[in-house]
Amino acid sequence: MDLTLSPQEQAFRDELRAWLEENHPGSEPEGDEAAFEFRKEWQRELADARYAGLSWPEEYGGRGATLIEQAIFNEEMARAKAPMTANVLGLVMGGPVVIAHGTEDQKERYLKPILTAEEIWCQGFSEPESGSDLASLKTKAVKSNGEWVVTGQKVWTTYAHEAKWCMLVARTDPDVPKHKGLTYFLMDMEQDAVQVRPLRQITGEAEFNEIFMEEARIPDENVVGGVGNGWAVAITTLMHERAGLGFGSAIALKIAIGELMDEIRERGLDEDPVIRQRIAQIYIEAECLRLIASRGLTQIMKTGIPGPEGSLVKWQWSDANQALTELAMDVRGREAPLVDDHWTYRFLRARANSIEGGTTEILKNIVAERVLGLPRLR
Amino acid sequence: MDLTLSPQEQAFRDELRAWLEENHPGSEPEGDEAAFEFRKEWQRELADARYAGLSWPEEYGGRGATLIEQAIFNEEMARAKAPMTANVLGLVMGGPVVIAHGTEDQKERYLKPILTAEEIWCQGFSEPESGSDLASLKTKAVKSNGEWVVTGQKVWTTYAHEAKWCMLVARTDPDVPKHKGLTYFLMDMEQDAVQVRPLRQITGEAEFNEIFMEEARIPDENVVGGVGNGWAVAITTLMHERAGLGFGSAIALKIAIGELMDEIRERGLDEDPVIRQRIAQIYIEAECLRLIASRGLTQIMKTGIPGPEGSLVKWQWSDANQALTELAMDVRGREAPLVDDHWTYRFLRARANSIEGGTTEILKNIVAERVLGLPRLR
Amino acid sequence: MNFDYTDDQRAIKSTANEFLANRYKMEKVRELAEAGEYDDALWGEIAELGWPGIFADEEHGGQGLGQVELTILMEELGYALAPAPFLSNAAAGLMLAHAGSDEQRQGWLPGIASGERRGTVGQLSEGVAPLVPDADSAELIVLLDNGSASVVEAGDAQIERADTIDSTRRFFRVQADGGEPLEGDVDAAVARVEVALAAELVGVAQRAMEMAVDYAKERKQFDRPIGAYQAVSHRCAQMLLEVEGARAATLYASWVADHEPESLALAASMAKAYAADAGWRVTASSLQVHGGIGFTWEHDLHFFLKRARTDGSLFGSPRTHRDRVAELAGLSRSAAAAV
Amino acid sequence: MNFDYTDDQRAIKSTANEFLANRYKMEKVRELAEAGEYDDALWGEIAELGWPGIFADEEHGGQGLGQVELTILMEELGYALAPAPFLSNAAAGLMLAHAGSDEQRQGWLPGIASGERRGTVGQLSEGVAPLVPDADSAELIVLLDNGSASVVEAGDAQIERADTIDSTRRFFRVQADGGEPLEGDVDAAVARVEVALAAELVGVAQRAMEMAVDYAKERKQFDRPIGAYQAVSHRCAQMLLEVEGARAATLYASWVADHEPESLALAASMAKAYAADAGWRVTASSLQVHGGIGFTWEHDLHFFLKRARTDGSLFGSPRTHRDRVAELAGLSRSAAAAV
Repeated sequence: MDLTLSPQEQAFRDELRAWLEENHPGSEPEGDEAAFEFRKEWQRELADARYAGLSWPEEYGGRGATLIEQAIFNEEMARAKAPMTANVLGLVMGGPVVIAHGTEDQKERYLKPILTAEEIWCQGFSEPESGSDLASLKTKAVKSNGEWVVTGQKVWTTYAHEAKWCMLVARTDPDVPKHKGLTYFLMDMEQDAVQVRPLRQITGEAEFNEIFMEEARIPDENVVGGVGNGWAVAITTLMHERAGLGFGSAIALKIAIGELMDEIRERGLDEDPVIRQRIAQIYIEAECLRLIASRGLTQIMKTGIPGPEGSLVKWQWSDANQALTELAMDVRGREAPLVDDHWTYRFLRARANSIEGGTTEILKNIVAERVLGLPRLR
Repeated sequence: MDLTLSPQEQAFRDELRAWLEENHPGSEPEGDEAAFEFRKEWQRELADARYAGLSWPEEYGGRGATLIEQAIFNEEMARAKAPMTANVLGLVMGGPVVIAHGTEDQKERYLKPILTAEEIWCQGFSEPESGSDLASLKTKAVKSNGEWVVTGQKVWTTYAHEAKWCMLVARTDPDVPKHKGLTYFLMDMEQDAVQVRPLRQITGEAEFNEIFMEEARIPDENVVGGVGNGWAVAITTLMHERAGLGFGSAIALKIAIGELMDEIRERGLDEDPVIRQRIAQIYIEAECLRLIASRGLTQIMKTGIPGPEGSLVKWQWSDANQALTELAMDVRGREAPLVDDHWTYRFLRARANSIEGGTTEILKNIVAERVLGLPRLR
Repeated sequence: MNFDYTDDQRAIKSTANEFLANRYKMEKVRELAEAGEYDDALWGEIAELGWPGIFADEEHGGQGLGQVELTILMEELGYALAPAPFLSNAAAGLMLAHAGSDEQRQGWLPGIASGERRGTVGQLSEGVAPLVPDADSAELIVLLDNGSASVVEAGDAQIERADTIDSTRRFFRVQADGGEPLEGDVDAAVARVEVALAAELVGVAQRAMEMAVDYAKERKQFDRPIGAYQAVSHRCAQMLLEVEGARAATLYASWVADHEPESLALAASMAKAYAADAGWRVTASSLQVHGGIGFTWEHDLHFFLKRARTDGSLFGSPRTHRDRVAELAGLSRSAAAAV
Repeated sequence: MNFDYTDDQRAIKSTANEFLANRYKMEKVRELAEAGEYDDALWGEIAELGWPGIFADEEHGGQGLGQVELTILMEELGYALAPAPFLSNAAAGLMLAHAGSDEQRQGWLPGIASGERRGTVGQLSEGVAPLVPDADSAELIVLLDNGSASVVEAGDAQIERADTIDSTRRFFRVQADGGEPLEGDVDAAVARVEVALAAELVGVAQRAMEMAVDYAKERKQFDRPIGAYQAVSHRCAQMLLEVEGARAATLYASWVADHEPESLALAASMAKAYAADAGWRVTASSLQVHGGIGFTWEHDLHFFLKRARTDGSLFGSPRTHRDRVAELAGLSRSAAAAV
């Protein structure tokens, strides 16, 4: 057991810090369009320094970074309050999927523009009728004259309005049990048969979109991983997403706790015993989830397989972040309902934490069944 | 809506208070045997004043009291810290079952000695393998030469070692679905084929017993409600039990809260904001459950049918009592683990609250299915 | 003892329920909320029904009924989430009726009871009342300041729109000097306002629970309605427990206000503390049952959730009320009841 | 970075697990608990394995290993619920090793490390230490008093048996005057004791969780294993969350004690607070999964539950530790950290 960074890890961090100090682009401009351009520009800079697609093999423009190095990267970015990249889903999911399951032609075609944010990617998995029950999705793809014709609806798609490519899972064979018969496609968003509608959330923002497909076309060469293997391809993508996100979310949570502590001090509530108990408990939970995520990284690096830690971390994170934003409202006291530029948004936004990316109920099922070996209900 | 007592109810309470002031027997003597004799004597006095079997019709020695009067009775007894009666199960369940389902001969034979505590009753429903799933019980009764021969095991039986009669539910027909094929018997405990073994609890006390039956005999005339109707007879008994207990438990909880407040004051913790929050929350919950129970009584008096309130009250009571005893331990601070004569017992005993008389899980099922109309899983 | 509505009370409830379901359909509520407006014509109808004066004496133009009847209306208004200046006006009415002098009552109550010259109430923090409902359309504003209260005419106050998360109610920031003090028992009057708010929270929670239960019966995942899973069904059962507890505590406090005012302070704090927690927890829990769809603006649930959270912090947070319960139940006053 | 045991640490863990499973079978634990005794012969074996001195320098007769290795043993001892004077002796050893003078270390540590002249630690409240484990068989007693500590020889103290709910550990009430002060960093040494206790709690919780999971797989109701119901399976998942959190926090604090002592105070309080809550909640939750049978004396679970509750209140309640976390994480000291 050694919780210090190895010399290589240390070197990686020092180099990154130095680079960040030089290259931090400051804060995002106002306005969605301007902010997105800003993120694209930032991603190009990262890509030039080979900090975009960090985990990708060097031959595809990455660094082949270890999970620990990725965690260090996320931590440093969070600490420096660096902007997001424009093409998050392409970097975290699209690229790795193409690298793992794609043909040589696909790698040649898609990887570079992901890195440079020339082509933005989005993800078309969820549908209105299939939330937790992903395998029940209904969007249909039928082969006709060497191309696929897709009809259906997707939901909870971020960046769809900016995206060139959609990682689409659709049903290609309705006659086999539901996990089978799915295929993973790369769909060109730039066609009239694909319509994007922003989906407004309870915060008032439209972070997500719905996608409507009415006989959209996908050439056969855009199948990833073979017809009928969509479930397996999608699942490995999701597992990578979860392993990568856990650590970063712990850091973001710790930063938010620090901000709330400032707020508590400013309001002169730092000696309030009830507030102290609540913030301390959240602080401890954030620390526990950071540590569980760290242990998980060690495990994956040893075994190659993401363990159950991902589920525990996601679940604990959503509980802790909801508790934190509720405490923030209580700290604001009588003024809590007044819309401010900070806590009311976070407070409302946090309600989705226990739903997005796997509901807490599903995560508990996973822990019970796959880790504890309890019998499945269904 | 009128939450004051009616003139009759007021008169009932005043009379009872006056009687209690005259006749309160003081506190129980030390030692199980002596305490039980004391409770018998106390019950005889209550019976003479027609305060035992309060709800029973006048013709059987009761008062035909309304539910409100019963609630008043329970409240006054709790406030006066009057002793328990010796034959609780006979009064609350045995008598009402015989009155509702028994033959004239049975009423003649059994009711009087229940009231006077001459014959103590116990209840043989639960079995080791059938806890929440009561209908799955395995104790067998086979008819042979005009009497029933019973073999099996019962558990969680209070007063079994003192009891003359056991309200026994046994399987008389193994070939029909599990709710059917059960019969309700009155079994004489005074036979060698019935063995009673005390069941020690985590508190160290043996409040309950196991009963082992090895070809015990029950004459046919001791069937209550007809062969094969055991489930229906048992269920009505249980519903009466719950409706009656809810209100009393609320009062007992309020008394315990008062005692903990004394403890808090004595330890100088009455200005501690965290403790105040916790005790206030429990106080409010206790009040809510008292009010829900009161509303339930009004409902039953109007419709004749116990509503879902019983389940809500039992569930909330167990949560609140567990929270109360946990708070008591925290109030005792460093000394909490030291065995005292009061709070450590209650603290451990409270762990059973969410199990005994319907687990919280089963109560939530009942509420979800029968009140909210949600689909059953099974 | 009879813990149930009288026939008259039942009639008030069903009339209110029907009227509101009819006039404030969710599309209407949404339309008003998104515009940040009320509907004057509907207010006229409400006034015609006599609701604004339900609790006021007949001599002041009211119906001469009590807090229980007000609670019945408030619960239905919360259930319908009706955007209307009812609560604010009723709060002002309760303050005047129970803490005003004869003259103040005579001067102001009739206008409030008829709904024609409305009032509102705000709580001052360091000279400013940050969250006063409906101050722009009120003629008088009662400002509470640590146990005392004074009436200000709206024309004498600075009033600025204040955006809250609850767009179904119009809030304002109010600043005013002077005003005419209320000489009566201000705390007792405020307790009645707390009970009215608790009643609204009960209605909001009831509706959010019903939405969750309906959705749980209908939405299928893994080939079963999600309500068949205990993770969902037990969550719904918990909602019922909290809704029923809040309702029982609120009804009790209402009855106490009418018949046993010496117990009102404790009963009101219990009701407000429990109903505020229940309102927030039930609406948040209902959102979880709904999953992603419950997080969309398109779905109605969020309006209830935001109302619940906002109501919860008006006129004393749950923490403040619990601390008061501790005090009234027998523990001395806390030094550090800060939030 | 590598958040996993070394091969040596893994070997310590599996040896401890096997030895304890073999020597402290539950029948044995129960027999000792019911008699309120320990087994001297088994203590002899433990001493031979070198466990009592695992964390002590080799020059004082120890193995020269660290807090991480002590944590591994403590977790296994908790898992086995072994009735033995290990924790008390280790606590005294940690106090001497980290807050004693050279002379005090030389005088006392070898006896503690060999297990032949044992020690224990108690916390004074108004001149009396109400709950000192194993004081009757210790030769020295370290008494803590608000940040200072002194060593008393057992012969100079009044020692009286004190019955706690945890019959697997022998507690005593100790009163003593004077004693020899420890001059070093008492708080840092106490933090190490807290971490050892947290580790024991992790083991206790782990075992209670395993018992619940096993029972949930086997017990049937309504024709299904109860573990197929989410009311039970999600409860078990919650246990895992808490056990893993407690374990991660405790391992981290142990590593910090060995390698980054400046962060120890915060890490130890986090570990103790979280592990104490987890210990109690997991054991209580396991009892609920077991239903009636879990409430019987015959079942082993209650011994774990009582140990968890007792450990939780030794060396600082969760509340005290959370308050300390608030302070160390950046909020100033609380005036009213009473309980």
